[in-house]
Amino acid sequence: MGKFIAKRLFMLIPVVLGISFIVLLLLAITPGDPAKMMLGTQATPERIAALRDTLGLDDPILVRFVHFLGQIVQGDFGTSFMTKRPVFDEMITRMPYTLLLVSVSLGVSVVLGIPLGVYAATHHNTWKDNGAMFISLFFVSMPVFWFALLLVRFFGVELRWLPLSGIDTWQSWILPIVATSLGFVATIARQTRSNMLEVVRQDYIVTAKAKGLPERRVIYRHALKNALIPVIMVIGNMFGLLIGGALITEVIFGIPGLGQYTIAGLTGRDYPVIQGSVFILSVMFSLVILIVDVVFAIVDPRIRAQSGRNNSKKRKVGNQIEEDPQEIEA
Amino acid sequence: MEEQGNLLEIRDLAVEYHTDEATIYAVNHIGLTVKKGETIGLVGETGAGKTSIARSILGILPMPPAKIVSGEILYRGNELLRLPEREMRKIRGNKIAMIFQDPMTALNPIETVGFQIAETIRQHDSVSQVEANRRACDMLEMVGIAMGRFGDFPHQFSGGMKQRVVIAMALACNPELLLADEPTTALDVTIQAQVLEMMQSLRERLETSVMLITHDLGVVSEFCDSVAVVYAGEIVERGTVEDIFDRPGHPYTLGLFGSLPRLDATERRLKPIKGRMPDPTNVPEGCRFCDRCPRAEDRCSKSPPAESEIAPGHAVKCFFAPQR
Amino acid sequence: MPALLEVQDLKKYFRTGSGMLHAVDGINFSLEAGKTLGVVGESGCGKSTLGRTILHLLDATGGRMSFDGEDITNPKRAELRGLREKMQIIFQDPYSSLDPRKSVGETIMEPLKIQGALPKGDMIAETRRLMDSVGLAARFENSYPHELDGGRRQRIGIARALSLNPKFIVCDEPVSALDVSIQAQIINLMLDLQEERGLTYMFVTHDLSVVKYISDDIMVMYLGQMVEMAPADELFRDTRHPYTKALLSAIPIPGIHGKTKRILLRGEITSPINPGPGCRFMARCRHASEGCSQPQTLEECSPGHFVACHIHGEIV
Amino acid sequence: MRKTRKKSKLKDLWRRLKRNKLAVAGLVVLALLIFVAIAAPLLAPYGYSVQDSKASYAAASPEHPLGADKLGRDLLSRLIVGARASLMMGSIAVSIAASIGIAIGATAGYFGGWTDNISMRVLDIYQSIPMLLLCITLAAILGPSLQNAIIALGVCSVPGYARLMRASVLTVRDKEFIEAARAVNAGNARIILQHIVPNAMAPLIVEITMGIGSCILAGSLLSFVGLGVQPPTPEWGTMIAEGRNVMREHPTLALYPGICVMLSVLSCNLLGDGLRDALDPRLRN
Repeated sequence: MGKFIAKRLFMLIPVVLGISFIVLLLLAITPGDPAKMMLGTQATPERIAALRDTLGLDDPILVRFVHFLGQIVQGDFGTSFMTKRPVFDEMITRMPYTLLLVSVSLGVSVVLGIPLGVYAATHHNTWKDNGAMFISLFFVSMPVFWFALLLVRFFGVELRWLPLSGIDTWQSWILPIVATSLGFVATIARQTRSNMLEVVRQDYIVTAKAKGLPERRVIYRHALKNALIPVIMVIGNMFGLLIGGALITEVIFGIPGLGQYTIAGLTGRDYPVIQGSVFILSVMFSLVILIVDVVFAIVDPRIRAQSGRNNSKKRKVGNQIEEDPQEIEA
Repeated sequence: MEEQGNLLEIRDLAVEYHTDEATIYAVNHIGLTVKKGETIGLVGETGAGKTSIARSILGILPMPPAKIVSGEILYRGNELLRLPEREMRKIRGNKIAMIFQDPMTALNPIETVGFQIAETIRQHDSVSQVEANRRACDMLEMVGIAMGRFGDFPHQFSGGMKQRVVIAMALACNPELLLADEPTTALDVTIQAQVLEMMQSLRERLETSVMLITHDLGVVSEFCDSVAVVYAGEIVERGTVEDIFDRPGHPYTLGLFGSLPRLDATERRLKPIKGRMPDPTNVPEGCRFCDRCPRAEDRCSKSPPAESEIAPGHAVKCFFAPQR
Repeated sequence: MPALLEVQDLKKYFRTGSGMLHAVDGINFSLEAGKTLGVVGESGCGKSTLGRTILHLLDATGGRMSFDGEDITNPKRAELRGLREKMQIIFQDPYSSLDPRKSVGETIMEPLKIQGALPKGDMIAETRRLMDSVGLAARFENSYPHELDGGRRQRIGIARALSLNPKFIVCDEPVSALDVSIQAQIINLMLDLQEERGLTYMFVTHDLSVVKYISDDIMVMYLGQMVEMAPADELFRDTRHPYTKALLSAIPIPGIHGKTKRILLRGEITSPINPGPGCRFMARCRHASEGCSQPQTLEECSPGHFVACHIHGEIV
Repeated sequence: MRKTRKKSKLKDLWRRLKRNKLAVAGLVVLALLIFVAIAAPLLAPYGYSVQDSKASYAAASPEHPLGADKLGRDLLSRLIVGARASLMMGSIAVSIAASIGIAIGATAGYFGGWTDNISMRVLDIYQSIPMLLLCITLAAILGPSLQNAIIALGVCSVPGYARLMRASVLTVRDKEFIEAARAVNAGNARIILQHIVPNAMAPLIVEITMGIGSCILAGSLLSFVGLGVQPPTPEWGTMIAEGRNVMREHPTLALYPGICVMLSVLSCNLLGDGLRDALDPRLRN
């Protein structure tokens, strides 16, 4: 297992390098002169030239890349043009809010989504299944920002049950979390359901029934466990989508997190902010995917065996034939 | 009315599959008995309805689309088809167990083989986990797998070994009847020989009755006491192995033997049965074999022949069956 | 009569995560025109790889091959084109060997289209003739594979292989997936076609009764190597190699009289990855002795009967 | 079990799709939307930018069936014209993404080896940036406009199609009929175009259908934050943004465009779901 984690961590290096390169490229693909754009039309040529120099815009891309990497290692993403504060410091103070929003939303999605999916699958082809799936499709199809606005309007303005925005009380978190997670509850439910329906078709489910196990045990012990393994992957990818969703919910609900900061940077063309947030959010996402991979290997013995090839080599020789169908005849 | 020595009796069983487009007549009013301690072979080609028969006995047909439209299955005088699910569960895996064709997919990939065997034991016998595990180890040893592999996962076993695990699981509660659905079809001949040999000795030791489903007449002749030949959802001939191999009475049975390449054959051509099995959604009114039968006459396509006993225990479903 | 196909020391290795897999390891044989060579062995013995390597569907790792008197070990692109028109293959699985999105007619016509030697009208006529010769009714021309049963699908595969009028066909388990009554129809068809067209077959299978029935010579393979080769009757009459003996005794014979005692092999097939130099069957052989860890040489014990076991004469 | 039927694949697909009422409903709504978008100038009762100060925030009435916005512009007309931008974002972005993605996926999957390795590692890096974040960032950097929004959406969706196509090609590549084609001298181009792509397309068709929906959704978001279609051209996301400030007094201004987005995305998803079932080979016969 340790070896697997180490290998997986090692694979993170090219990914982080790649992310840094893309982040750097963002400046390069800007149409026109980024320096001019940042300073506005009134800027003198001298000031523009000075800024171009600080940004290193005139250096070859590889030189800039190395320079940029050096800065990242030191946690230096430059200073925001708008707030004049170091981007890294600002992001660190904002990070907890975003993490809170994303992780609680993820938790809610999983806790509600999986049982809902199991419920639909066990009532396959009944009105309960069809109804649950139709409603969840509604939530998948809704624009998050619009749904958030409706929630504010109804629970905040109309009923006055919950605060409209801010982070002062725990109640203020309810609407943002509901807005962010509802679509994902639906996604997880749909995924769980289709995996369950796939799994119950498998031969080993028939075997389990033929052993005389009660229906409940067949479904919860044998089917659900197998069905949830691919859902773990989905949850990982969902983290990325949730970050995207948080960008908007933070703006709408006035949460001073990374999302709000990023959007402000983007609309204000504040390049250090843009670079910093894209980098940090992407690395966060990569780490989550890494954790998911490890969890995946823990729950699925087939993956586990692959990661620790050495200890199972002796046994697996006979099996090689089944594993590599392309190379060896069946 | 339990006949003396009959462990299982199937009467007039008919199974249909209803899909949106058509009805498949998979099993067509068949009758069959399994005596205590007997091994009966169910021989037939793909789609003949053999598996549907076995799954009906165990009550694990996929319903829908499957539907049992008539018949009764008596196990020690109990009507299995009318048994409440709770009672049926006590029989499944305990009194009647099943082995499946494809050992690659028959085991849960994320549970250890030991767990899967012990699970069966704990389901039917009230024993502690420790005791169940100990018995599961014994089962593994019995099928020739070192008990040290108790904690291994299915993917760590080869096909033949997986099938041994499946057999260990099926025999864990010492069932009276074992339904073996093509247990060696997916295996190589030398491995098939090992598995068959092992099943043979276990059967003798545990005095289990076996219903062996196969398409391989060779396996039947070596393993079975009696045979039922299944064609297009019907049992066209049944009797002892000697009856079937030495005195086959049904043209289909004869055709099967003619189709078989024999190691002792001298002629350069096989004698295949012409044509193919009837579409199970659109079966002939008369004898189901009449389109392919070399002896077919007018009456064959008009009404189905009744089963006639040409010798004690040897029954043939054909107009031309020699009368006793 | 000169050999149509000659294979010398043919090797095909695959690189895998845990080492070199010796799928085909030093196979020699020659095959006369119009004859059938049966190749038998269990899963993973390399028999299918052998067929595919001869057809250049896989690149050989080593060895030499000649066909019709010409060296075909490393054909150039253009030579390969010509070669493939003379050598064809029929596959095991009539389900996956046909493109589900092509109709019967399109599938059979595709080789002709690629060859591009005939005008369209002639291609259609030729397709119908081919369908007729394999016993497929013309009404199936526009049907799709999923609408047909296994036997008819296998006939499509045969017609496709015949369309370029080859001399030599590798038959890779062509009847294993079929029911006995249909299997017999297909075997008879293949024998008929062989007589009509003077075809040469390499018949790869794990079914020994089928192979005895259809072959002139039989080669038994184990873990990439040939352990025994002999004329069909002789192989069954005078079996020499311990593996062949075990294999033959393992076949369940449909008949209830005069059963022979089985030789049960211990264990299962060992790994074809980085095998040792000695006999590959040693680990499962009940006659294994000192000399078995030395490389085994192929010995011609009687004319046309080769065996790779140093004690083949001593065992019963 | 099999009846010999002479039916083309497409007819077969339609026969199976037809059974799913929701999918048919999705198809109908989608067709209707496309029609509305094409015929927008003819259908809209007013020009989308025609202002009428008297009608500022007008309630629903015979003149303005859905009311009017602050500048007195007819909401219905703006919704109708807005369908154009949304559908364009959906369809063009997906076309770009799917064609690039399919090409990459098919090549990587078919040739394997280092081609595959490199493309997949690049996609790994690409996909480690959260998709929506990349999309918004690209749109912001390229500058707000419909065209740039489409490019951003398209570029971000490529990896999904590429991976799916690759996976799908891998399942087809090792089938024996591919070997059969090679045995009769079919070249790589023929094998890929004639045998692999047609057989690998089924999951892609589903993904494309649903992808149009998600691009409409993401496009509306871009417009909502001001990075997509620019005023005065109407777009549903932009209209929601405009209505946001007056949510308290005139909630319908934001409500209706949102419903439009939801309906179009929902119908894509319903149709995609239906296609998935209809294309599933296991559910056949």
